[in-house]
Amino acid sequence: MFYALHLLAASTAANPLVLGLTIFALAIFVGIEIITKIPPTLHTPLMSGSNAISGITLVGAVLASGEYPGFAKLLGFIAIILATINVVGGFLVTHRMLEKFKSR
Amino acid sequence: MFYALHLLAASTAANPLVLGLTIFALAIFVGIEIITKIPPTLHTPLMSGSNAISGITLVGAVLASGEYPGFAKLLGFIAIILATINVVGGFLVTHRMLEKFKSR
Amino acid sequence: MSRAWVDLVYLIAAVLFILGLKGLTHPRTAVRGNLMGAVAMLLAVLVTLVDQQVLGAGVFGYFLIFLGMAIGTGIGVWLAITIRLESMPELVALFNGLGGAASFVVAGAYVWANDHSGPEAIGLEISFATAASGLIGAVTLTGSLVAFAKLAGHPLLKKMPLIPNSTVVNAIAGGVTLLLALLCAVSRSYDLWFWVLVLASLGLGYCLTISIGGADMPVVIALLNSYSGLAAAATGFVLENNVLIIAGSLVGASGLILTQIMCKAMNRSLTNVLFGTLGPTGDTKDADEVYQNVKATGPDEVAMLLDVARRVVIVPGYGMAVAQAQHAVRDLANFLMDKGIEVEYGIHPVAGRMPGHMNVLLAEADIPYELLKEMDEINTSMEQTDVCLVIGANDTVNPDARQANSAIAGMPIIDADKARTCVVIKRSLSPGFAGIPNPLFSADNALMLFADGKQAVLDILSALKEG
Amino acid sequence: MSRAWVDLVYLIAAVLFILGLKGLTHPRTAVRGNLMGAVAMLLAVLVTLVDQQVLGAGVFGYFLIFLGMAIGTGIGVWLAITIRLESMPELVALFNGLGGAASFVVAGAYVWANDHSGPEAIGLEISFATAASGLIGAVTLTGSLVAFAKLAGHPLLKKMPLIPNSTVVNAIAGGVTLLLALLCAVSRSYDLWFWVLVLASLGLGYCLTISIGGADMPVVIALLNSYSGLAAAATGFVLENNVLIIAGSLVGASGLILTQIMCKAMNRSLTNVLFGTLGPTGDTKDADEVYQNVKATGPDEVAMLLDVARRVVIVPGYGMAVAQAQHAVRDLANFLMDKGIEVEYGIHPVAGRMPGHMNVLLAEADIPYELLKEMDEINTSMEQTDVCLVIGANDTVNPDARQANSAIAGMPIIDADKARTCVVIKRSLSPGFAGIPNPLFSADNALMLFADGKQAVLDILSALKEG
Ligand SMILES: NC(=O)c1ccc[n+]([C@@H]2O[C@H](COP(=O)([O-])OP(=O)(O)OC[C@H]3O[C@@H](n4cnc5c(N)ncnc54)[C@H](OP(=O)(O)O)[C@@H]3O)[C@@H](O)[C@H]2O)c1
Ligand SMILES: NC(=O)c1ccc[n+]([C@@H]2O[C@H](COP(=O)([O-])OP(=O)(O)OC[C@H]3O[C@@H](n4cnc5c(N)ncnc54)[C@H](OP(=O)(O)O)[C@@H]3O)[C@@H](O)[C@H]2O)c1
Repeated sequence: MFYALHLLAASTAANPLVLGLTIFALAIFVGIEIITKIPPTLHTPLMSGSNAISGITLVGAVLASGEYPGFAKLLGFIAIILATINVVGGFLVTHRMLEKFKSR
Repeated sequence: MFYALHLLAASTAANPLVLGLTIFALAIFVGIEIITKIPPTLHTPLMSGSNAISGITLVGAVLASGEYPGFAKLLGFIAIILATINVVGGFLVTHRMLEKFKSR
Repeated sequence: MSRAWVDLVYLIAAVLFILGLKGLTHPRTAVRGNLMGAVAMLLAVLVTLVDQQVLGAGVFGYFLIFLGMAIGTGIGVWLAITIRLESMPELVALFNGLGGAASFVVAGAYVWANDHSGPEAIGLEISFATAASGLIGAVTLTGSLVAFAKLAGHPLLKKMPLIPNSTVVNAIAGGVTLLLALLCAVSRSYDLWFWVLVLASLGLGYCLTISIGGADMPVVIALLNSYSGLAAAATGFVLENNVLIIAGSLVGASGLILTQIMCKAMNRSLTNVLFGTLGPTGDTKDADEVYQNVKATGPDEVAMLLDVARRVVIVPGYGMAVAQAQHAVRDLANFLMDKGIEVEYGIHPVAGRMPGHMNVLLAEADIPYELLKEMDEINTSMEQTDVCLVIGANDTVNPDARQANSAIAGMPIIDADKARTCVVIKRSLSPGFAGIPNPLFSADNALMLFADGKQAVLDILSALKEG
Repeated sequence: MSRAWVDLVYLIAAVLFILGLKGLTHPRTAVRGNLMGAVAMLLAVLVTLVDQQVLGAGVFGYFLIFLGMAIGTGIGVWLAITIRLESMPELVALFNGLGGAASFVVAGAYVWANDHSGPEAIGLEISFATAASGLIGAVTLTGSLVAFAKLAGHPLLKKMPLIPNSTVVNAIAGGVTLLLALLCAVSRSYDLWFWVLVLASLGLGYCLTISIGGADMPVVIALLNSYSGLAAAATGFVLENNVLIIAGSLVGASGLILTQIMCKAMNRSLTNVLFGTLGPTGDTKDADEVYQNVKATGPDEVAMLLDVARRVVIVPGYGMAVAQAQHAVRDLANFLMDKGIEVEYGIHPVAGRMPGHMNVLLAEADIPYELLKEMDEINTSMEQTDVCLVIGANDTVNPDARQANSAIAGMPIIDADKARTCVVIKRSLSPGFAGIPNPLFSADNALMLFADGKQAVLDILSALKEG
């Protein structure tokens, strides 16, 4: 009969680092291709808007604060404050700027 | 003491389907962004060149033919032939076309 | 090699594929781009050969693999070398079909191997992926073969049954096949079901394409190109192999965008191409009526016109490809330019039978691509043009497109009729792909030169040299 | 919620981030794009709140989370609402720093939590990621704070020690920190080492930025923007969280490209910006020598010139931002346009202190962006321009850039000197950012209007209304 066959894929688990790198590389390409299409007019909003996006660490901060005990929870709490300022402030200020562009 | 803490990430394995979808979505974006930048002059070579790339199933065919037993091995063998024609023919014919463009 | 290292090399291959496509964004870097793609493929295949799972294949296993590759390489090289550039669309269609076939065969191998190792061996997610791979791959195969046969004008095609009420039949076939795919996925792709699905999909591919007009085949090919990529991606989901997913998606996106571009250039929706009918509408004027006023001319007269022109625009179409007139056209243009006459080419996005068709032919004849102007650009200077030389183009210069009730209403055209004089070279008054008469041919400033494209150009050139 | 579902929502969020950025490619869709980004963020955060791992946090845990968010939202809203648009660069720098800080603090929390659950609890790969997160995040924090202080002209900055031999010191600091990061990674990020690394990186960030000229800060901010993204991505590797990786990489790419664009527009390399010195070279002409021939003018004369002009080009620069003259400029332009005079704006890519700085200010004053022309476009029509009104621009209109031995040699400029008459509004003959004299000011066709930008424009306008 057939020798023990596992699922081709499941037989050896994918390495998370390599997966991360794959996603990283693809996202960098997406970023480069899209950003080069953004006209100079919008470079300042782009800067503050992408800055707000970098506040995505907020997700990590929530995970840390929720899951970890003791001192790590406190660190998570601090990170939440910092990241939230970045996110909320960033999107809001970008919105304020872009509103000016929209009026026409 | 701290309650049993596994690695945040390793504690629940990532779902391969979702990972695949993530990579799929990113690659589609990369494709769209790059292809829209290709000038009409090069649309025929693009068609045959991307066609050659779709022969990447050759990798799957090699895996199937190498790993599987019996009838599946035969199927892998057939797939290898088909995919190789696609790959070799595709890249070669694209090269022939592009050579004409290069001369200047 | 361990999975992690193999995957890392796959990642490098994927990046090379992307950089290769980026290379195609400029003629200067295009050759390198294509080579990069080839290197990426080589890399991916080589690393697969030393993958843990393949290493156990033994001598016989490796023998099979190399044999398969050798056969495939032989056939591939032979096809690529013997093909004439004019037949490129057919060849791409054929390769497409083979790629789609390879995808569903691999999925089939996976199903067979895992199905026999016990029930429920295939996870639900993977089962959906195999069904997708079977469906898309098989549709791609027969669809591409039909497209190939139509473009090559294969005699066998005439014997094939046409499908009456094609829209209804297609809808039913499509519905049944989708249902089957769903069943197949939910039942975890048991071997038999999978092949039933493949058979049904093969039929579906045939049904969907057989009733599409031959001239719409380029759109179909681009779409099938997209499918072959998606089939590869689906197989990538089956094997949980990222390089398949990435490369497949890139191709999927590429085909989709080409399809879109072509549809836009013809001002038709994809649905209309796939399911609609193209042809004279009720309002179309009768050919006899349109062609009351046609003025024929000869090579000598055209040579005289060109001799005194300051600016000439050459508008090639499908007929130039048929006549293989590109080298003659280049010689004519060079002769004119040596005399100090300004010569440019006006390239319509869907002139010919595949996107960029004219560019490839003209590039083959060593015509600098700086001289090839896109439609919008050439149209701005058409009124300053003394002679517009239309060679085997028809629909792409049909001013009827400006009429709201025309069959090609709204399709952007090259304004050949706006030049001071317009000379049209074609063999007869027979219509182009859209099957409608062309009022340009009887315009006051138009002259018809009835001849084969290549011969006509050669005749004009010798008349010029003598004159 | 199970990991798979959470990850799926993360995927949706990632796609929304990408679509949001795509929205920013056009002013019309930009607001929606930004909102999409915000929705993506909300989605990602909401789904995290119901993630399995967070659900165990209990009432106190959730209280902390919501408290943190409330505090952060309060501060964020306050900062965003109270800031004047002119101070945008500072604010972006500040937010940047906070983002970087959040990244390394999360990595620190991870290290602390896992370090105490036994040796070797942290895999080598993750350990590298934590080190990267600590390094990049901390450099981003202090680097951004220095940039913030410099741009805001904070008095504290003057008391800060400048670093002698900065290149050497920077090299050593960089080397030591990198070594530390490597140690930290190989030793699997034991708690203490991680914080030592963070401390060193904080120092490094300070060293690297403190010696860069205040006017180069925009480039530095764009670069730090890129870093803050990379820090988030590194944290994503630590937590094996794909939405962090994707969003972080997008920001990383964005910052990098903005940096590149700015460097290109200044014709300087990034290394030159970061480590080089900018300033008069040996060959620079003396200001007194250059300015022998300066002709001053008043608002009335300028009003007369404008009154008879057919075409006026307004070239704003950093001085317009300082004087907050954008509303006055709009009123002047509207007045002229109502009189039938053609008015356009010439926008240099690095006018002002951040990319697109002028566009934001002019948009704030409701000036239609169709009137804002990029450098290359406006230069083609400069010779047909009767009056070029330069408001607070200096380096970006300095014809010295065309001289090979100039400190700004090769920097593309707006050809204000090629207009029939060029009126320059600034307060004095003092130099702009590059610190070199500007031969435009003493050109034959140039008139200087020495005044604050806003006041000068208002004076011209009232002179026009009276005249
Ligand atoms: N390029 C694409 O990607 C694409 C895709 C889908 C559809 N299409 C369709 O294809 C059409 C292309 O337009 P087109 O203007 O290039 O061509 P066309 O409208 O198809 O007309 C071609 C003309 O060439 C003439 N011809 C054929 N053989 C010739 C020869 N040996 N010497 C001289 N003339 C010859 C034919 O007239 P005679 O028989 O009288 O000589 C015919 O009228 C459009 O309708 C377009 O929508 C193109
Ligand atoms: N935009 C960016 O992204 C960016 C990034 C990095 C570097 N830079 C650099 O920044 C410079 C920008 O050039 P630029 O031409 O916009 O400006 P600039 O060369 O910096 O000159 C600004 C001028 O505005 C005048 N000014 C200041 N306050 C004023 C007021 N209240 N009213 C009227 N005039 C006033 C100043 O002269 P007075 O003091 O005599 O009034 C000064 O000469 C370039 O060198 C560029 O390389 C820009």
